[in-house]
Amino acid sequence: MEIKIYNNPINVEEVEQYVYDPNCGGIVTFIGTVRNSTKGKNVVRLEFEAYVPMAIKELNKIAETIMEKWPVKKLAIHHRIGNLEIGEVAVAIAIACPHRKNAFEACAYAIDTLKETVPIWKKEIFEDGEVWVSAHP
Amino acid sequence: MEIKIYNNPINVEEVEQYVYDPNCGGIVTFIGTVRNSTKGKNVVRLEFEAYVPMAIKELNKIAETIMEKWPVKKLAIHHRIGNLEIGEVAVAIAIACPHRKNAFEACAYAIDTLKETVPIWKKEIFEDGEVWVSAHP
Amino acid sequence: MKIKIIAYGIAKDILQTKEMSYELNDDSSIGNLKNVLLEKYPKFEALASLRFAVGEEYQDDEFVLEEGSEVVIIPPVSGG
Amino acid sequence: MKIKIIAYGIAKDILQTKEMSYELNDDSSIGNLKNVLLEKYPKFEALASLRFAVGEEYQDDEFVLEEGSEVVIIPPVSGG
Repeated sequence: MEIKIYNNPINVEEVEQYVYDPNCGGIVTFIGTVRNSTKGKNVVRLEFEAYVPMAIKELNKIAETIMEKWPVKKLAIHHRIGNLEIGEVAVAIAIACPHRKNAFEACAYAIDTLKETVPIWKKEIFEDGEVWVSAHP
Repeated sequence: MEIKIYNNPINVEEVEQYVYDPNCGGIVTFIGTVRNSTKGKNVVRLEFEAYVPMAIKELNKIAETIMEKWPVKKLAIHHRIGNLEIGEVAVAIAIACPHRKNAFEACAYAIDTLKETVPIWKKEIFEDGEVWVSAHP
Repeated sequence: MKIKIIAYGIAKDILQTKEMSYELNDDSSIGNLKNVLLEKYPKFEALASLRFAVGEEYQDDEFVLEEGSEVVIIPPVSGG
Repeated sequence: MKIKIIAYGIAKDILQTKEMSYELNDDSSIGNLKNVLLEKYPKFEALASLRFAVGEEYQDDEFVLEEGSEVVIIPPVSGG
């Protein structure tokens, strides 16, 4: 498995190629991109910040749980930090399983759990201000 | 939506880029690749054959059903035919939804239904023979 | 009446041809054609499924054929 | 005893600093620290959640701090 957090653009193809396994018939990928608006307000760009060592640890926990729960052969999670423009890839998760049903379940689990436990924060920059996403109920 | 069947290698990035929508936070992709073995026997290569006009029609039905059932913004299905080497991409399905849960469900539905209804056949070529996949119970 | 049969995948191997024309009784249905084929080519019996398409759509046993109908034999599909 | 507080995301904005040292009673727990912070920085009350990490792991209210502990404030995460 391959867990990475970095500043440079994510190469989704590379993430998918990493998990390619000649014994698996399928790869399921989730690609999270930067949306152009939130509640009707135009987003100019996003800033991602991470508590990197803990974020890596939490991503590894997700990967280990997946390896235990499903017969996943290979798994990669790349998360970007820093400034992102609209449309850029913030996260790419790729999973290869012998059975595709498992790959779909495992990939959904990965992104759901990432959004709950991994210490990464995004700030949406609007023309007239900025907001830490999900900070307030 | 974009439905294609062709002989040339599938460019997964292109398929994913097609469905990118600035209003959607996520893209779910299924990539089906050619496995190197079946029941322990080494596969040398695969040959895919399609009844193309009907296959396109059936793929369009899948796409329309998805558009009705889930709030899918954009969807692309590319299927390759002809001779494929081990590891090459046979099918790429990419789906963008405002909500990722829907994208996972819709993508799983697409590949499950494709495997049931779309008139495409694959023949596995072994060193000592060949077999039409799934032909016999 | 004369119909045309088009075969893909393993059906092509069983018929040993991609296309053939076939003589059937007038008003024969897909079901009648299926019985004729199963009798003449018993290998079809061994398949996991056997479907037929006319006009690029799956048709059931009741579908009535006509002179010149083009029937496509759809053995078990295995795309993806 | 003296501990170090490290803040990310909106917590950094609320504290108006990324790091600060903080004087707490000996044997204070995460729960004690949380109460002190909520009182001094009421904006923390408005957050959807407020978690704390020590040693790169989430710790609950009962976790006891020591001299020199590094406590990371984890406001609601929003990766992905």
